[in-house]
Amino acid sequence: MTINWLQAAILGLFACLCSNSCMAGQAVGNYTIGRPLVGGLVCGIVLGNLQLGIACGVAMQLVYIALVTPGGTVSADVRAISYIGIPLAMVAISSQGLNPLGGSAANLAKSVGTLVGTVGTVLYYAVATMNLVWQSFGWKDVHNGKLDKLTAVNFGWPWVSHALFSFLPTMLLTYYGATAVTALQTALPMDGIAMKTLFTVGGMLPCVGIAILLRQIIGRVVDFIPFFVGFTLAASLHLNLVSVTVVSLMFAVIVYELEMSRGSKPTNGTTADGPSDENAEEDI
Amino acid sequence: MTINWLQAAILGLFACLCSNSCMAGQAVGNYTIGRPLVGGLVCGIVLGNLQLGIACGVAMQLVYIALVTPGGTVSADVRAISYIGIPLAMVAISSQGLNPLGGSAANLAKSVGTLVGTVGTVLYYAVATMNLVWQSFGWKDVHNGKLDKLTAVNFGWPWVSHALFSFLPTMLLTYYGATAVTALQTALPMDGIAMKTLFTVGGMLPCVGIAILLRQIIGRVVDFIPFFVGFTLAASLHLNLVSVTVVSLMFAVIVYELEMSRGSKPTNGTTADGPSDENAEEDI
Amino acid sequence: MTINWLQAAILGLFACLCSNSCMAGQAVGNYTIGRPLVGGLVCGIVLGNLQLGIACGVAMQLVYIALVTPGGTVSADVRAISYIGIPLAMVAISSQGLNPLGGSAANLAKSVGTLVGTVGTVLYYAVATMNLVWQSFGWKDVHNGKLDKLTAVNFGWPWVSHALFSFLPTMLLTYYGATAVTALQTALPMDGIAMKTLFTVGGMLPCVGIAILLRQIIGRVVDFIPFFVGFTLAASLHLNLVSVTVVSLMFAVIVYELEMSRGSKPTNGTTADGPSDENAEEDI
Amino acid sequence: MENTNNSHTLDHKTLTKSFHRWFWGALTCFSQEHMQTFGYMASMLPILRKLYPKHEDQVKAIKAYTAFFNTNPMLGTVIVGITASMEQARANGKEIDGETINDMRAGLMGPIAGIGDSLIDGTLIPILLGISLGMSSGGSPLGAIFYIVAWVLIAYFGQRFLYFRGYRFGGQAVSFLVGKQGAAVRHAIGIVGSMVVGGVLASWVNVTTSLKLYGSNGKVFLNLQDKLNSIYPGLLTVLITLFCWWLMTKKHVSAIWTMLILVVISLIGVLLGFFNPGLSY
Amino acid sequence: MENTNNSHTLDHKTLTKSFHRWFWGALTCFSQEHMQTFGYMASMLPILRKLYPKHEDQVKAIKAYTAFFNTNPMLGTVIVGITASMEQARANGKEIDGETINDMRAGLMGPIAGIGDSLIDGTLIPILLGISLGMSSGGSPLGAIFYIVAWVLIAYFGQRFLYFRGYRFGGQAVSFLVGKQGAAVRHAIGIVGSMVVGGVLASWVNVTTSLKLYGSNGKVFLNLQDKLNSIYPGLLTVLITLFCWWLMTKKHVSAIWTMLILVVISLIGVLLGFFNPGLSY
Amino acid sequence: MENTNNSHTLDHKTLTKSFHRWFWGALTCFSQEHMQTFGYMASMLPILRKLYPKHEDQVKAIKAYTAFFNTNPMLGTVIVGITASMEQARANGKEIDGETINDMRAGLMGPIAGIGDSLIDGTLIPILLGISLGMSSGGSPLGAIFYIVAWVLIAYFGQRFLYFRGYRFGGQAVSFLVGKQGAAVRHAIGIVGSMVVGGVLASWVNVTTSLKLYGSNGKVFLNLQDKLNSIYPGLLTVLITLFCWWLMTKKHVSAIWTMLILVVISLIGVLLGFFNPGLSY
Ligand SMILES: OC[C@H]1O[C@H](O)[C@@H](O)[C@@H](O)[C@@H]1O
Ligand SMILES: OC[C@H]1O[C@H](O)[C@@H](O)[C@@H](O)[C@@H]1O
Ligand SMILES: OC[C@H]1O[C@H](O)[C@@H](O)[C@@H](O)[C@@H]1O
Repeated sequence: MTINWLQAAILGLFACLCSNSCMAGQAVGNYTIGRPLVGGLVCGIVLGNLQLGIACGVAMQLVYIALVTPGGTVSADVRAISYIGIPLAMVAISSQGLNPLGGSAANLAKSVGTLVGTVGTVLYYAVATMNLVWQSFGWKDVHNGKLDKLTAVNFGWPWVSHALFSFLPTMLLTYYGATAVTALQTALPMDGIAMKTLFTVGGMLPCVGIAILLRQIIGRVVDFIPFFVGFTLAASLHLNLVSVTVVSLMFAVIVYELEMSRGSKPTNGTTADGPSDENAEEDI
Repeated sequence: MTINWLQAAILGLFACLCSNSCMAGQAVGNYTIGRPLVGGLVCGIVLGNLQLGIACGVAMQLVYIALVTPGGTVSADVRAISYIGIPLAMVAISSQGLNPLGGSAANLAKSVGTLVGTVGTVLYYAVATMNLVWQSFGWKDVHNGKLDKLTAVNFGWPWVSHALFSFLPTMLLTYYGATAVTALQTALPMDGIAMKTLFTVGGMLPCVGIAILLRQIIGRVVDFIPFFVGFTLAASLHLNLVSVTVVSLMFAVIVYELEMSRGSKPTNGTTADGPSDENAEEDI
Repeated sequence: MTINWLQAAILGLFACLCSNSCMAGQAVGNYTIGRPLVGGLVCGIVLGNLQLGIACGVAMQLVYIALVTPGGTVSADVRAISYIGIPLAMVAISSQGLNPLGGSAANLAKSVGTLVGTVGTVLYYAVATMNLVWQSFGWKDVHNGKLDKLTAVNFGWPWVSHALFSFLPTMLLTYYGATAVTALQTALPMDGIAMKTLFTVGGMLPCVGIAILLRQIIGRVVDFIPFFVGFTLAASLHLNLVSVTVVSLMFAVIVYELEMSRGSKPTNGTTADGPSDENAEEDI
Repeated sequence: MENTNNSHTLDHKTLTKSFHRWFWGALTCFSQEHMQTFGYMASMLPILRKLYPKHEDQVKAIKAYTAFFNTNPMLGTVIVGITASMEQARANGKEIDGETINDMRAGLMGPIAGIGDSLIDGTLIPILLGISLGMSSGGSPLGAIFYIVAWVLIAYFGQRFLYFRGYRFGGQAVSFLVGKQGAAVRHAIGIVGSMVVGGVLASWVNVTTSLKLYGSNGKVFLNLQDKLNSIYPGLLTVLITLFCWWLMTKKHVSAIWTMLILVVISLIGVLLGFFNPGLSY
Repeated sequence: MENTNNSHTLDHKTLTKSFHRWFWGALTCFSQEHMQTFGYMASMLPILRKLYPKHEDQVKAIKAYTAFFNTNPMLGTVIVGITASMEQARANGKEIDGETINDMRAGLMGPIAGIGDSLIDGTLIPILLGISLGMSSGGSPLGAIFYIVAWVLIAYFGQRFLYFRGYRFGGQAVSFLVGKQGAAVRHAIGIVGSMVVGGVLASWVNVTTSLKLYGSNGKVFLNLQDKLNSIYPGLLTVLITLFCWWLMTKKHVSAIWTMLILVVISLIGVLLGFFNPGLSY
Repeated sequence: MENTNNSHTLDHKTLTKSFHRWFWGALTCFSQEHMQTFGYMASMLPILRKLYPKHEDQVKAIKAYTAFFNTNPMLGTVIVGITASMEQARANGKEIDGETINDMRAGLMGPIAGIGDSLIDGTLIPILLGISLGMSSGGSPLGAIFYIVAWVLIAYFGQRFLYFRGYRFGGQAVSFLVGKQGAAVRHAIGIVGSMVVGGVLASWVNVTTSLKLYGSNGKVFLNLQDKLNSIYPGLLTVLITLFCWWLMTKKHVSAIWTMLILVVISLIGVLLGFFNPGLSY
């Protein structure tokens, strides 16, 4: 399998569309086009091997299933994973003649994905930083009352950031990457320290994502309890996520009712204000 | 296996005793004699093949495990299932020389049961409708002050309804049914559309029963949550019903305490009435 | 395997250190040295067969995993189980040439453990009773103001109780027990009524320990519910104890919040005392 | 009525007779129109005969029980017991009239029908049957016998207890259902009921699809049931149930029509190869 | 501004345009400094153009939206909708000024970011992806297609609903988040979020050790992973996660540095034979 | 006593000595009559010697500790710490007398015995042992060593923490057990305790029946244990436990007699073929 300039350019274009700050919007770009599962579909079509593309996408998606980016804190970049990682992994797997659905292929895909995903955060911050330039244009426009130009600031100029830091790197890396990947495979054998470390890190990366989320959720130490219960249900009882959600709803309702029954205390405290308040409460 | 007039008459008698409005009372008639599990025992004894009777009863009981009849809404009739369905299934199975404990026998039993169970609702409504006649006698008796006759209205006359719509159909259908069943089997082969549809419906019928129950239980959309939790516990974790009940009790106690702690708010609202009230509450 | 006087004496010494009222303190003596798991380690080292010792300890520990002794109520005595039971079981197993890790060895260990554990309660009560003598010394000392002697009463004299009822029995039973065990095995074959009964009782003994605990925990009948839920989680879902604990914490937090939200009612009742109280509550 | 006579008390024999009449006859003369009305009257007759020696008083008294009545016949026994004690109070000249009695009956029959149907038909019976079915697998009569004994004992003594509790405590017998704790108890019972009904559905009902797509190489390419299970085990079962619930609750389709709709769905499903019960002789 | 004119109403087309601008452009011109500020301004432009015919008024009005803004772009849509209605009120001379608008924006963006990130990124997306991954195992495009369709529909119509809800009800649209029920709803959502995040961690992340000690006879004498599983299944996974949480929350280490620390840990673990992903071609 | 002297403070060394005496000696001189009384006196001696230089004051002071005392020796450490601080206050002339001290001791020893026994013996130890047993299967000393280290560290530092917490905060140290939050905390702990005890019972105890009935063809016709499991896994285990509980709680049978009753039951069961532990050499 090789990648020609046209294919590389198409991949570069998709790279512009996704990531956290991207040209296709959050819902469609970041959450849809950017996710490795969808990236696998796209790369599979573009490179003409749907099954291999999907298989690589599934393998990589598994590692980044709960990617969170609160306040723009990005632990791995979806554009690099999906549109640099998947194509390169596909090339590597087919050049090695591996069974696309086998475990070795998935391992290879994951290690490539981990590598470019972490590296890709550079691209992410580069784009966001370059956007400061267009934003400075925007401030001037606001100051000068040229509101019509704001649309270009928000929707137009950022294409330049992406041309430089999404399109070009993706196109070049996927076009020239085939050789690089082969070289890499020789330089960094799968059973060598580097690859083992890389892949061990890859397996741990989602922990960072989850930890970022936990930072938002956990206030007091008791807040860990539902987290651990969910973990236990899935780890020890092998409940799937929909089932975990169902069980969690039971507790959610209880906690809601509990808070509501307590929430009335302040109101009780104001009973002196008059009986009308009280009656309102009794109606609930 | 054949069914003689005496056997058919005994089965007809049992048919009178069970169903929702029946001559042996709810507890003994409807919930005991009527249930296919018990029906299998009775039919097994009457027809002289206990094991086959029980096996058919178990197969059919599985389909109607949660039969509910709120407000006389009957989705399948136990008298027809147990005292027409089981005997006919027994005849069919033994005439085919099937292993009574095998899966094919159970399948056959279920399909016969589904067929007569649904058809049997006609018998049910016929009995209930004919009872209107005796009830009209009753109104007259009340009006004329002949209270002594009420006992006959409630316990005596309805035997006539059953003679017509439980005894006769059961006796005739089981006596002549053997031939009919054989004919049916030829006419409607197990792998034909009709039987496949019938059996698919049979598998879904309990959903109607459960849905009828849900209609009573579910007020707001959150009321679905415990239902789904119970479903999840049994479907995903394979908890049996006693275990599900144990877990549900935990939530029931919490919900009870929750309601009680909230239920006291109106009392709080009346604190102005005097301190005695309050003290009473503090004792709780 | 034989046990010489020195080994028997060392075992006797360890017997003094453990049990409920013991010379090495609760934490180290009763809960550490006394437990069969640790006893197996000690006996293994002393008798020179670590693996066999551990295997016996594990087998016996399984039976006494939740030994509780509220108010000095002892259903089985750890000193006898660990330092008489384990050595004798080791001798019996190796004299029979059984595989130390096999099921028969474990069975034999359990039955010896059960036997001496129950018998050992006599040793326990004997020690505690003899301590009354030293305590009577103590009362005199307190009365006479000789406070310095209290230390000897608490830490010194009880060694005499142990010399008589822990050291001697253990030393003698382990030294002479080898022959006894062989005799016992002939007299009470494993498939005889006596041994079967003994071992059946052994399997039930932990129930007594749990029941003693339940007596403390269970006030009203609803208090059984969390107990049953825990039982169900472990018995039906095979959750391990850490996982059960995690799940229980979820309920514990809910119950805590529930009580707290209710606990505030008495405070509400005192709202007349002044607004400051109230504000304090609202801050919570 | 003899308002002055204050000494009418119902003896145990009369009450037992009344209870037995309800136990055996609550639904014997059932119709869609009057439902359990005649069963109720029949079980009040011994009470009225005892309390009112004069025939005319009996006739006057029975009028209260001609009003429509329907509830869960098991739990509803407590209502019959309560009316026995109310009737006694009325006979003794207490300020109770037929209307009071009927208000109570009308107020209780609804909630007790709901609780009872879900607790008895939806929770208790499936649990008992589930246990018994396991014992009868392999054609053994053990399960059936166990079921008969267990249920008849529970039903007879349970209802008897309820009847006499109703008689002794009057309205207080059900205060836990309608009084201060009312909502709490009913809510708690509802939780148990709902969870067990969910468990019953999952344990005993299993709607599955047989749809499998085959790739060009003849290997299975899509096993729909497996996919559905990976989303949520038992998905189709629960969807069909919700669909029936939705039809009946939101679209006010009757149970019979709901079943006919299921027939149509099944037929289409069978024709499309979506459903296949895998039958064979 | 023309405080006297009371007849400015936003038509559906303008609102839709504003919504679409947010939907597509909330983060297109993102920077670490201003984050979603420009996306917000861009989506308010159609509103301001409609409400203020005079260019100078538009310029005055946009000033309110130059303040820093960042929230979860999905749930945050409701805030944009709310400002649309506030802006309309301001144009109609109601007592609303830029500061009121900004207070509201600043007050809501925090909680909605927290809830949204955990609900969308941490709960909904993993569930959807989890379902879809199952469908795509074996290289089938089915899962990917299912994911695209399901998510885009949810996202588009969900956000649209939120936008118009925000416009219609103004501040009341989020009263369930900040009003009386606020704490309760957020707490309840937090429970679901936490449990699902725990489930996600256990389902999809699996940090294991490969450490095995061999006895003299060459047999495995200690399989550490098995021992750890018998303590608590998934122990290492949860410990690594807690360690990351601790680093970031208690030691204020950044996400990037946390990852680098994981690299070091992995390297050491690999060298010690504690970690071995078992790779091979 | 020198009520005027206000400067008695206990130094860390004295407190540590007192703690160690409790840690090692709480139950060394145990009897059914006085239980932990002497252990308590022994651990208060260093405190009294320090606070009251005069021998006669020491003798007076120790009287407070001659009252009966018994509690869970682990959690109970906090009570010893509290009395240290109360004794110090008394020595400094605060309005505290022996009675106050004893009321506190008597009031706390009950709840702390209950909580402690269920939390330590019933919850913590079984969890630790359970983990360790897994590690020691196959005859490895690992589990035993792990247990020793883990437990001794928890016990020593845990009790030390409790002692000093008791000393520092006095009665407030346990305010969460007896104060406003008291019932709530105890109830919550009770839930954890009960559930874990249930889990312990199910995990480690397994009473089974060996009863099997054979049909005429020699095939097993009834495997009672299987039937019981299908009713409720672990049924016999839980029934025997409830039976013991009932005997001891409702019939006031002692533990020893309960065990003897179990012996009788076992013997009968063995003779009837209901129990058979399947022993063999
Ligand atoms: O945390 C709120 C918000 O912050 C940034 O705008 C981005 O990282 C979003 O993905 C995120 O939802
Ligand atoms: O719903 C209450 C009640 O209604 C009718 O009387 C019958 O269908 C009963 O089986 C049912 O319990
Ligand atoms: O029950 C409290 C306490 O009583 C006695 O002192 C001993 O049996 C202890 O093991 C126990 O903890």
